[in-house]
Amino acid sequence: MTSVSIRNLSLNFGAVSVLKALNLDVEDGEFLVLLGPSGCGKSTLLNCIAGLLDVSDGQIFIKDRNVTWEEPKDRGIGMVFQSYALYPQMTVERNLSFGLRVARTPKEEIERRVARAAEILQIEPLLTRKPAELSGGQRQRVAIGRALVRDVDVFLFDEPLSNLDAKLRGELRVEIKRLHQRLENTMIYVTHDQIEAMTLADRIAVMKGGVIQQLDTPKAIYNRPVNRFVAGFIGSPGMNFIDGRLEEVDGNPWFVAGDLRAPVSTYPFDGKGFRAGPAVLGMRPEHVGLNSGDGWPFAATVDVDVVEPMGSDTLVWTRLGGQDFSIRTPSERAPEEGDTVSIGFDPLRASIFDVENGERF
Amino acid sequence: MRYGVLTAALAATVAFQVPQLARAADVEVIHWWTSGGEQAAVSVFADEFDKLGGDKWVDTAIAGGPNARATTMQRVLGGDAPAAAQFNPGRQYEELIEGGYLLDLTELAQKEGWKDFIRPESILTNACEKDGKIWCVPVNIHSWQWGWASIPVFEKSGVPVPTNLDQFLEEAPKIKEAGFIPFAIGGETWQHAGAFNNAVIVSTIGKDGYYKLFRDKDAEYARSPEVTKVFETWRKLTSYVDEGSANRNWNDTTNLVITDKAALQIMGDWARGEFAIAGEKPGVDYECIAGPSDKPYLTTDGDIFVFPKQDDPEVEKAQLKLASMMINPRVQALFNLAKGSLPVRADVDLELADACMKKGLALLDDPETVITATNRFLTEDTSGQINDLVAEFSFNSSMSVADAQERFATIIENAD
Amino acid sequence: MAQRPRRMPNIQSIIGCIPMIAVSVGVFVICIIYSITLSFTNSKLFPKFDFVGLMQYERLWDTPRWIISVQNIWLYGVLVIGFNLIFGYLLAAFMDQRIKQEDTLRTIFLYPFALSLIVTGLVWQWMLDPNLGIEASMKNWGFGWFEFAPLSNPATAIYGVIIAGVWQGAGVTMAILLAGLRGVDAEIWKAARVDGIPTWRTYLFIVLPMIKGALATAFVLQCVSVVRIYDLIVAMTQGGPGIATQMPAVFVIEHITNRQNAGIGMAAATMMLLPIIVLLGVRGFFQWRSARNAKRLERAAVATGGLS
Amino acid sequence: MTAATSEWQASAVEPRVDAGPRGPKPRRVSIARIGIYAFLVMSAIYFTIPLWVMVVTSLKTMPEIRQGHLFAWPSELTFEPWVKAWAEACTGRDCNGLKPGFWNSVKITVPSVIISIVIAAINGYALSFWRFKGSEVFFGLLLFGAFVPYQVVIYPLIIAFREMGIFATLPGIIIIHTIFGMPILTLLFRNFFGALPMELFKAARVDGAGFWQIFVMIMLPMSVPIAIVAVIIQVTGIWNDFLFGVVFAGRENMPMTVQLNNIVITTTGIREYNVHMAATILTAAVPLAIYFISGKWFVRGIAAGAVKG
Repeated sequence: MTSVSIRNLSLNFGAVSVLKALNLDVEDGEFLVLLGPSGCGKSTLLNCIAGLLDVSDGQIFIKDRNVTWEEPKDRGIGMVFQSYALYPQMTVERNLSFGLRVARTPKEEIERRVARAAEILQIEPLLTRKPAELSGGQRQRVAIGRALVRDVDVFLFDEPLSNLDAKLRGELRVEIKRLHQRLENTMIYVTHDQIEAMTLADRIAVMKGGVIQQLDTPKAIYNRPVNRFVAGFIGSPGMNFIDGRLEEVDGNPWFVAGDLRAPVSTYPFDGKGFRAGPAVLGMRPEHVGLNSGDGWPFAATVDVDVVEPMGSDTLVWTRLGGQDFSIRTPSERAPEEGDTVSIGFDPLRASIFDVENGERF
Repeated sequence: MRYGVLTAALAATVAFQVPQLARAADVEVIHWWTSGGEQAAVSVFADEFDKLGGDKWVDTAIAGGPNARATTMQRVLGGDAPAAAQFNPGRQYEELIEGGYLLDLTELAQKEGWKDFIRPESILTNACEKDGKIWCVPVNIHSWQWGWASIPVFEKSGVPVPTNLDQFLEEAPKIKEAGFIPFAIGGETWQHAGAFNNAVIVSTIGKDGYYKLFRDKDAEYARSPEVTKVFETWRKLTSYVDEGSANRNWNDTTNLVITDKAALQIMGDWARGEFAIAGEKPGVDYECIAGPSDKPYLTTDGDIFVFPKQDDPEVEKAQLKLASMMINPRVQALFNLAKGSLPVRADVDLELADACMKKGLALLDDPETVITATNRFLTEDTSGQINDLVAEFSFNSSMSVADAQERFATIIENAD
Repeated sequence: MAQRPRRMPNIQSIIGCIPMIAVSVGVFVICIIYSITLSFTNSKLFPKFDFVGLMQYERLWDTPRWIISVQNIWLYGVLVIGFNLIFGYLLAAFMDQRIKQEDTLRTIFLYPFALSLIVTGLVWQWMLDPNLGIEASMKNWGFGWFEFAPLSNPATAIYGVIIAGVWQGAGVTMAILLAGLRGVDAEIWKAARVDGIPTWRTYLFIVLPMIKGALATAFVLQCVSVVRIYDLIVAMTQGGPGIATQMPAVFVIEHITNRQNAGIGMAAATMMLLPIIVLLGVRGFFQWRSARNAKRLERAAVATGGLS
Repeated sequence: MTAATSEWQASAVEPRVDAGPRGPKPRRVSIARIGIYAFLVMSAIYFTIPLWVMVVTSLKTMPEIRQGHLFAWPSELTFEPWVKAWAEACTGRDCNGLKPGFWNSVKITVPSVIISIVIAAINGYALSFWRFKGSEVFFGLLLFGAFVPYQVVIYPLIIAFREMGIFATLPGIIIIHTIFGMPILTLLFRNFFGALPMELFKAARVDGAGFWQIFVMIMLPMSVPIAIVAVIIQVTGIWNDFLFGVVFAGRENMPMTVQLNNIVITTTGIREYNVHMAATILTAAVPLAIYFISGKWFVRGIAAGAVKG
């Protein structure tokens, strides 16, 4: 059963098209993350689902009901915002109950639901405080609680953790995941932080320019990005790209970049298949072998420019084919700056894209 | 007296709040009689009216004729006209008559036979009659052509009290030397234009010249050398003005003569009210010089009241009552004695009139020495332009006589 | 989806804005058009729609009093705004030097702004009275030569009004500019000190351009109050001596009431509106241009972004 | 605890003594500093003198005033002018002083302030969160109105008010103040609401609140600070108004400033400068009190109320 279903959704602000005939189905109980750079339309899409923005064209279904022109309160959604959006003059308790009071819910029912939400989020001691007296994490819990008390089908999160420091973000991330496991609600979560996306999502929709580029599980998106944009967006530091050509030599596909030539016959070609011509080879820093890659089809010798120790890993920066090239390696095996090292990689774990449109071969 | 007013005001408030109980009308009167002598006079009207019983005089006094008239006009324009409003006879309220905003007094005037006793008759026919109907009540006759001299100042300066302007101008330097202000005038533009238009023009170019300028609007004459002399005389006069003149109103200026600080003021006969209230005696403390000229003329200027139409018939009744009262012989006598002006009817007993008043009455009795005031010939717009010009000429010594005269002629030329 | 259902809350919003719509259209459009229309008629006290073309404007610019009013408002405007900005900035810069009594001083500099212009006018008229005011007092102290009675002389009267105008407005300018100074990034000061730039130079050449916004605010505030100047004249000089301190606003009010010539009054009012429209037009043009440039940039960004 | 320990450790270390200046920088009385203070003090005198003159003159007798010692403290204190100005000074035959004008000003100011602020708050709220087609155009017109000289619209307004029958009535003058307060107040509230996080509004909508519910329950309680600024702007502005009072208030509702001017330009006999000055101070008392009480809020009001460039 689909929980949220979007059909040909378009949104224009004047001449600017923000969402372009978008289609999306979210399964019941699924945790879907909308991921993309700022301005990609992910928050806009979330606001359309919430009913806070009027769409230009298309339909939105929630629980198989067409809610395209329903008021936000009638859609069975709850929403958590980046700035928490707590009403500053109300206590936590009144913040939680505001929606219920507006809907004229009976008093006992309000109390019951507030108590339950407070218990789930462990904010019972805070109920009489005002938002200004809370820490960032506590505020975000209250914001989640506000969606919780309304007993909604779909939770919408709009970058809920972006205003928190790194440590707290990690803690709350886990908490949101637990919450999802416990409630089993549908959750749609907007973020520009790929770690949140990777850790939380059942599926990720990577967006750019008002279009969903790829909708898939985190693993698939990491390993088999459908285009160069998705490949570059996911992963930190970003994927290394080498400009070159795909050529067919003796019936086998080869990648050629300057004087580097490598057979890529093991590459799956699970995109649009093989075609000779200009191409970009992409490989993640963590998939590059250091000093042990002699056996791999693609190999080179490079000079180490900069070494960045990051604790368990070390990032090694070199230059290859005139471009920056990074390699992630366990710290104990890291070279020194100025060393010359040999590198290699496995085509199975690489991606090759069309230069023209960036699509995966 | 003050408590009387307070009580009246209180009573008015009560009447205003509970109109069902007392079917009395409030008659709001806008006027500019705010100086000491004027207040005494207006109190005659107010007290007499209140004594008639029932209706109440509600006083709206606004200092300065132009300010008061502006308020009246604004309120007529805004549909909140007062029940009665003071004007100078002339064209100031022309548009109110034409627009049908005034109460028609013809019936009352006929019943009481105003035409039989108002003297001179022109004061009614010229000022209040239009298309055979009567629209206003004249209440007094004023003349602008008076010089008010402090006898002690002239004595201390060692010069005689002059009888004309030329003589005064010869004496002025001596007065200045003696430490007095030779010529006292205030800052309001109407003070300048009034003294200039009436006193200086009339005493310099006479009745005929005056009529040529204002009645016939003869621009060619306005450019003639005779009129040049008028401007020259005025320039000389204003060179003897003191520093504090800007911003001073007319009665504060009269006060300078009363307190023997200034020698001469040219001001209408209403100034006498100020002297009277200060206990000054004509011929002893001060002298009134008609003209100021050896061959004086007097304009029959004065004050009239119009009665803007009201919705409430009760107020209308009260308006007619007030109109009738204002012209009543006893009230006329009381009012004009206090005001220092002449009554508009001949049958008023003026035994109490002082020497100055008698001088004026004598002049008015001779039709040869009576002339019509400028207000009847000029619209408020035109006289306003003359006001501006004369005031600027008075204060701005860099403006040449020739320029001022040319601008004056242009205004006369364009007047409608 | 041909038919887009309307949402109810916007109707509520329109209902809530009825007063605003009524005022913006009724007063600031219809009334202004009405006034401008009347300026082409021969209206006296009451509005009359017999059109006389530009006659009222011709007469207006032939009226010495109007010419003087216009000269006065320029002189007054340039000097008062200039003085207020310079004096206000000096005060603000000096107040910025960690003055201990800052709060007291600010209270003193600013209180005139809380006063009615009627009050301001009356007080200064009284202080500048030659017989009882500053001049008399100085003479009493033995400075017989001292002369300071600008209001008595038509050539200097407008400067008397300017003294009162500066007294009333310099404090506000100071307050706005001081707020602007306090908003300047503290690191600018550190940088200037490290670079060895003298304080006064920093204030003049580095900080002044940085508080453009506050300057513009102070300037616009002063402009609006200058164009409207009426109360101060009524209380202080009544336009005198003679007509030496007449102002356009007084001219308009007097002609629509006492002088009973609404036609020329409205012509004068229209002339008063003109500089405002020009000012707003210029500002609107710059805004439009920067908006257009921003849009172009955005479009360019979208275009390049779409290709990569 | 840790901080205390480290401090103790630090003080335990014997500091090195080098040559050259140490300790707090010595206070230097530079010429520049003297100049700054001199300028500020001179300015302060320029700003205070009129207030001083008003106060001392209002406490002097007329004979003493005529001696021309403008700045001197009265040799013989009298409070008579104050009594006279408040309750006895005359304009024409009415000798009630400024008292009725004071109450008229209160009658005009209180409702005008409340109504204009409520309307402006609704405008600002709608313009920030509930834009509808044309709302920005109306707002633009309103802003234009902030610059329009009043004289341009007074004549048509007199005529319009006559047609509506509210010329020279209390509701009339209240409407006038509401109209002319609207541009600046709407701008004020729009800027305030515009600076609030949009998400707050979205959250309330998701919670199911409508236009008026969000306004009353969420926005109004939050706008107390800006409302205080608005009250200060409006109370001083309306109290100090002269032009509208003289034209639109009508005889019954003549505000204090108009009455003050009438009292001052009306003279019977001698000009009572001491009474005039007392009347002037009385008229200025309310805005001055607001100014001194509100302090920094007033400054904020000016900065906020100033039309943004």
